[in-house]
Amino acid sequence: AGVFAEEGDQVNIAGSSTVFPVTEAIGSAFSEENPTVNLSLSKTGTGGGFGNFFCAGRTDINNASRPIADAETEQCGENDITPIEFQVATDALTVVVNPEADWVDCLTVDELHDIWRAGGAERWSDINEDWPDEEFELYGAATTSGTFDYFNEAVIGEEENHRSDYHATERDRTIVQGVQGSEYAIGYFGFSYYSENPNSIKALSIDDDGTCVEPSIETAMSGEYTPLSRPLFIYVAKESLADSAVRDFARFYMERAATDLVSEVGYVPITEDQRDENVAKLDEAIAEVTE
Amino acid sequence: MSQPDFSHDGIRTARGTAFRYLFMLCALLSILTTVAIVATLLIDAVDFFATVSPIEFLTGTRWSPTNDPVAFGVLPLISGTLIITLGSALVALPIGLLTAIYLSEYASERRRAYLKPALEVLAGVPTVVYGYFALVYVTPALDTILPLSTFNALSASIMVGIMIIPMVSSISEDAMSAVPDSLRQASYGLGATKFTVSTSVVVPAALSGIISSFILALSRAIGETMIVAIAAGQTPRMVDLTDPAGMFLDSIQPMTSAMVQIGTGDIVGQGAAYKSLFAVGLTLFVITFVMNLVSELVASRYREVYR
Amino acid sequence: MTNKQMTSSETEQTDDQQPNPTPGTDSLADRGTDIGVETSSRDDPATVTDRTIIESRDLDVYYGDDQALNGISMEIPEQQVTALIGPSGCGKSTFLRSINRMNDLIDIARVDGELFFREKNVYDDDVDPVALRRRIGMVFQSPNPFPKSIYDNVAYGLRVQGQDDNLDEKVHTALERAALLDEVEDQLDSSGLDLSGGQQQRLCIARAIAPDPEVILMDEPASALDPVATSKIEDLIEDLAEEYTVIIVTHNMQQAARISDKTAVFLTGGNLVEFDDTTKIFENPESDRVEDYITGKFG
Amino acid sequence: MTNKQMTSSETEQTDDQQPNPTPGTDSLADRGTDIGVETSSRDDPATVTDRTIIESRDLDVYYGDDQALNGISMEIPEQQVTALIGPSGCGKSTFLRSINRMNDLIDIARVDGELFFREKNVYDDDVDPVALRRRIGMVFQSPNPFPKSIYDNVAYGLRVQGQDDNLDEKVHTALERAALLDEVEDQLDSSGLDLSGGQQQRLCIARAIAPDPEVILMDEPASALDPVATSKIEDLIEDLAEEYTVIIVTHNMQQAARISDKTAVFLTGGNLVEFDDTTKIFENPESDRVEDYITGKFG
Amino acid sequence: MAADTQEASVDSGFGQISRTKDVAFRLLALAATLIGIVSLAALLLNVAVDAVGWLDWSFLTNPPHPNPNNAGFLPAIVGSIAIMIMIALVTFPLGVGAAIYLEEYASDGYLTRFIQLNIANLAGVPSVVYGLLGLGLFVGLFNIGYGSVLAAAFTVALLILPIVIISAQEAIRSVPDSQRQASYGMGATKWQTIRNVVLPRAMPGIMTGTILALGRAIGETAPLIMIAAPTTVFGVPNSLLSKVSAMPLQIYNWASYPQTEFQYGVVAAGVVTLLVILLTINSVAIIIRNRYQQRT
Ligand SMILES: Nc1ncnc2c1ncn2[C@@H]1O[C@H](COP(=O)(O)OP(=O)(O)OP(=O)(O)O)[C@@H](O)[C@H]1O
Ligand SMILES: Nc1ncnc2c1ncn2[C@@H]1O[C@H](COP(=O)(O)OP(=O)(O)OP(=O)(O)O)[C@@H](O)[C@H]1O
Ligand SMILES: [Mg+2]
Ligand SMILES: [Mg+2]
Ligand SMILES: O=P([O-])([O-])[O-]
Repeated sequence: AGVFAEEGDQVNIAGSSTVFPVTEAIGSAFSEENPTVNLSLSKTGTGGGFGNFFCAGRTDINNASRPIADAETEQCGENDITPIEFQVATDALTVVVNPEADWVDCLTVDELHDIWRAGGAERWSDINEDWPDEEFELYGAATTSGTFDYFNEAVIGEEENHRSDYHATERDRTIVQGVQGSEYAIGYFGFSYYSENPNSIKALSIDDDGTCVEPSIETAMSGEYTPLSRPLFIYVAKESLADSAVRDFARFYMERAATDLVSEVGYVPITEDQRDENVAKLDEAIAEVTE
Repeated sequence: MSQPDFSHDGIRTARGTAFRYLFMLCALLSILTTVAIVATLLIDAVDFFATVSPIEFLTGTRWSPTNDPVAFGVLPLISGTLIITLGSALVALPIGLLTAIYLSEYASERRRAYLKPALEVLAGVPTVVYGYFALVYVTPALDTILPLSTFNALSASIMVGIMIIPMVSSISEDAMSAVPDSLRQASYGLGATKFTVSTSVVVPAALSGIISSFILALSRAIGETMIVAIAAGQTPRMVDLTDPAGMFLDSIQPMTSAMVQIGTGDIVGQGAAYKSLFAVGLTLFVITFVMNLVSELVASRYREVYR
Repeated sequence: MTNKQMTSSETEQTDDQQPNPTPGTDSLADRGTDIGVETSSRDDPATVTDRTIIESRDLDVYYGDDQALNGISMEIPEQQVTALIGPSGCGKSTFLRSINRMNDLIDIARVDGELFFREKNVYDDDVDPVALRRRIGMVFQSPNPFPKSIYDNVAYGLRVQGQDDNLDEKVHTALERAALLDEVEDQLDSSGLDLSGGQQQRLCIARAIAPDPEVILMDEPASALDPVATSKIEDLIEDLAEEYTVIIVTHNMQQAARISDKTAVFLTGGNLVEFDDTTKIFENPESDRVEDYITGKFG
Repeated sequence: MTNKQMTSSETEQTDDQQPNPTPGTDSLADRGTDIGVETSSRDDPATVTDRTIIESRDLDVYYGDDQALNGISMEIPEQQVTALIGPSGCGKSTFLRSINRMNDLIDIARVDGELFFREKNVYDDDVDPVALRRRIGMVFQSPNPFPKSIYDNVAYGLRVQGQDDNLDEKVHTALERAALLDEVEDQLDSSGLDLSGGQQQRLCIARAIAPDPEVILMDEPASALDPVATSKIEDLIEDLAEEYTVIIVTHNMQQAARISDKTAVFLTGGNLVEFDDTTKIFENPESDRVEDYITGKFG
Repeated sequence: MAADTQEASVDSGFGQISRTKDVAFRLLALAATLIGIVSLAALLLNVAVDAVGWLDWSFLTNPPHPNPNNAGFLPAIVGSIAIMIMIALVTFPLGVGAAIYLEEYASDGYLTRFIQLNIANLAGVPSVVYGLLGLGLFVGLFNIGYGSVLAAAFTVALLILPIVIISAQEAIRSVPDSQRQASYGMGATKWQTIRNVVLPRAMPGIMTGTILALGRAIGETAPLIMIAAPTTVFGVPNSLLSKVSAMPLQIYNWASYPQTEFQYGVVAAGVVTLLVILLTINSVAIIIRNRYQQRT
């Protein structure tokens, strides 16, 4: 930028808070091997990352918990940024309640829909008469997050709006604390935030087609946990691959995404086949820009 | 006899002038800073007000910059700021004033020598640390006796209050120390006790200094960011002033906290949602600027009284 | 007229502040007139009681390690004006402040010996200095009204002492006695700070007498005032002595001679050198040093 | 001895500071001896040049709207000691500061009229006050050494003026001339603040003479010192006048009489009332007011 | 002595006036004085206890990591120090220059009073607003990169500049005028006087004020957030345009991590580290002040 041309050993990343722990773990490992590379990582939500940083040419890589949207591709194109998509993990979007909420263990997708749509239920008893006559305290993802987009699409649908009177935040920890602090709270976020706090919050099973399936790495991997299991991505700007630091980091990322590093932070690692596919895609892009 | 030569030395004069203007430039930088602040805020705020009418902004009671239907009423944020200011005032003003009285009227020289710096440590602790204290220690502790939300105005107010105590106490104490001893003597001579001397002579005589300290401290509370961003929550709601419990026990969202939320990337750039950051910033700037100005004017009055 | 000239050698002595008393040859009585003492008319025995209201016995006062008063013993008569004179730093103010225990407020001050107010030693443990001060008013060197209204200034002591019945009446009476009422009657609500220096000092006197004390202590009450204001204050002091006991510190010997019945002369080192009727002190002092001091040889 | 007594009426006059001169009957010459003037031995014509180094013509100085000097005209001779005396506030310091344009540093000060230094008007536009001050040294009322080493204090002016060749030698010479070298020779590196008051003042004199000015201005250089230190400074001043022109403001008439060749008497209102040989001023002044002032009638 | 008739009333008249209010008020005022200090001490004790076991060498030398046991503070520490050095380089000359102008050059006119009032006001502008200024000016207009060392340093420098100016002015004002007079009397120019007399004497005071202001700077978070400083940085900054993290920012970020170990361990360790560094900075300032305490 400007007169101070950026040095080659800088890799800038922004985007999804869901993917953040994966990238952080891999970034940490990378920087221990490459201490001279200055790797920066921002948690801005998938949309915030694309809109404010990646497609504006300010970052090299964007974390994403949903595929890039058409409008975003267009914005990138205007700035001559070519996003390349790599799936790096699978997540189980998890709906959580307070551990004291012993009346509920499983919700159907319709019930979820009713709780989270604009103008829907206000109280637990609106869903089920046996449940307490208490207002929901709702914690969810901010509108810039991929989590919001994914949940909105999978649960609310096109015709209706996600409600807006809830604690909306990019800081998932806030949701953990909020739900933990109130008996009548309900919230949703990426599986990892649940897997780190299994005692302070309770994950609900989701009933899509008659059976309640609990969120877990296994059910997500096997595809049983629907409709809330989802792929997680990173997008690399093809132009940035001209930079050796970005190249090295992207290669490193692809290798490590298939390892325990990912499951340790609570997600499903990609398979070795997916990894090979990613590496091939990456090498091809690198070859193009380094000609 | 030939006249002596006292003519100006060109280099010396030029150097003197150069330094003069160099230093003047440094001083003018402060004015430039103010201009830059106003300009940055105004340029984007004007953009914002092209899409959202100032009236809607200033009178609207719903703040929902991204969720459909979007709404840009700043009042919920102002009411959140108000709560924090009120709460911290309840903590800091009485404690700060009593502290000032203690330091100026009761404490011995020696005791004051270590109490004052100790108090000033309070103002030096980074606010992010206070925010963390509020969230991790104060809220859980208060939660055992009050039905408190995880994010609430109460712990945030208490922490903001503790942080601004030294502002109230040291400025008030300066004003009290400026009260001439002859007035105290006059009062003691009439058979007054120390309590009477403090409350009926010293405090009234130092009143403008005390008020100035109050305004300045409240202005600081209004602008405080990290404590509320961490501990007060992100719920922009109109606060019901008739319901003190609801005011303090639940989550709110002051202006500064909303700015941080937008700033951390929760909102995608360019649109009105993002520009609203500057409109809120401008509102905050105007409020605190006016308060600082008033405080400065009030203070200059007390400085004149006993000179 | 030759005796009006000060020689250069005397100038030098004055500079060095080293008194070198030379016994004069004139008669002391003559000199009394010489220095223009207009002795007070108040030593007419009919208006003077002889009861002692304050008595100090062997009073020492120390500031830290420095002794400011050295074995002061004196009996101050009721309803008379007693003047304390002496060179700067000799302890006049210190003595005055030890009467109503204002010295208590100075951390490093320490008092030895006894001081009786109506035969009660005010330094006894059971004496509350606050209660003591309520019976002894005090007026200071420069006028120090509170930044409050004239009314509130005078009412202050009354309120502090819980005498707040008939406040209006008492305030008016005090202002009247302090010869200030006529000048401020229409502006009781305006600030005491808006008055002239002389008026401010009379306001402070009104404030001191409003709670009806028995003794009024005055520490150079006119030294910050111009001659006109000073003479008003002097008249007032003479009037006050009809009801109150007045003890006044002054630097101005003419003032002491004019207004007091008794005069105490303190000299450097905190010693009381002579205490007697004012006429006696100014016309025929016992001590050479007092004579020197009064005739302006040093100080 | 009777003329040593100050009458009360005189005391009063002194309080009011309103001089009321009474023509004396004694011979003025007699009184000269009477006030103990030991007239300077330096008026031996052999050591005194008669060239004028500084001349003021109708000099007025104002501070804002207040006039501090009123039409001062005087010619100050080279290589002599000229004393400026007069009561407080009469403008002595103001006159001194207008010689080296130190008044320029006071925002509200304004100068009218002319002041010549070796026939050049120092208030001409082409005069750089910095250059002027390099030829006129100045010593102040209380010693004000910089918080630097003794050496650096003396070297300060040399460095500032770019005369930094042979620094060591010049510093030593200056200290020697200021009669300080013997006392500080071994501690040139220690702070100037560690010296006694008298030594500090001699250090300031050394600092002033180090860059070899032509005139030395001294504004009550001994008023903050004890008698022993003062007498050392006085000796020094007499020595300095062998090489420099010294202009000294003093409050102490004996000092003026002892050390100066010429004396200028300023009186209240910023007027120069009399300027003449010191012997003449102290033994036989023209003006009654000067006589009154010198004999201590007021001021 | 006569006067025996009044004796009864005399003794009763000197009895104890009620001091309940007096004593109660004194205790209340003392309690008020201590309440802030004591509660802060309690919180500090809590955080120190929580930090035990977390604050170790590897914490100080590792990069951040999602696993609390591996999480480290190094990039944030280095980032804070880098920002601080830059701030010092910017604010010291500007602050001292402005103070010299106001104290030594400016006459007491409207402009001077306006500048003075303006500085006092700037000292009270909320830090989050300075963040917006940095965002608009340094990130936007001058385009020196979001969250870069330079953008962060310039933004926070503007924030503490008024504090530096005000304390430098106080230090300069405390130089006795007799010293200036002496210098001018020697034929020194204004600049020579300032450089050789005023500044050396005022320097300890200026340093103390500047260092204390840097202490304030090191704790600032909101302006960094506003200029989009990254959440996490691995590796230390290698140029002025490198993205930078800072201690308070990293603490703020860790406070949002899912694991409780972050809340009651890693964050506590970060807080203790930050406070220790802050305390060190402030003690340096106090040592300078005491060492050069001026003789007058
Ligand atoms: N608060 C104090 N602390 C220490 N020393 C004091 C204090 N007040 C007075 N002194 C000392 O005690 C001595 C007597 O002081 P005092 O004020 O009584 O003198 P004074 O006769 O009233 O003098 P003046 O006429 O100047 O008012 C002096 O040497 C003075 O320096
Ligand atoms: N900086 C100033 N600003 C305003 N007025 C001043 C200033 N300096 C002196 N004056 C006034 O000018 C008059 C002459 O002052 P100056 O200092 O020259 O008197 P002086 O003869 O030296 O008196 P002293 O013997 O007390 O030093 C005085 O009335 C004084 O108040
Ligand atoms: Mg006294
Ligand atoms: Mg003078
Ligand atoms: O932060 P997100 O993963 O929800 O975009």
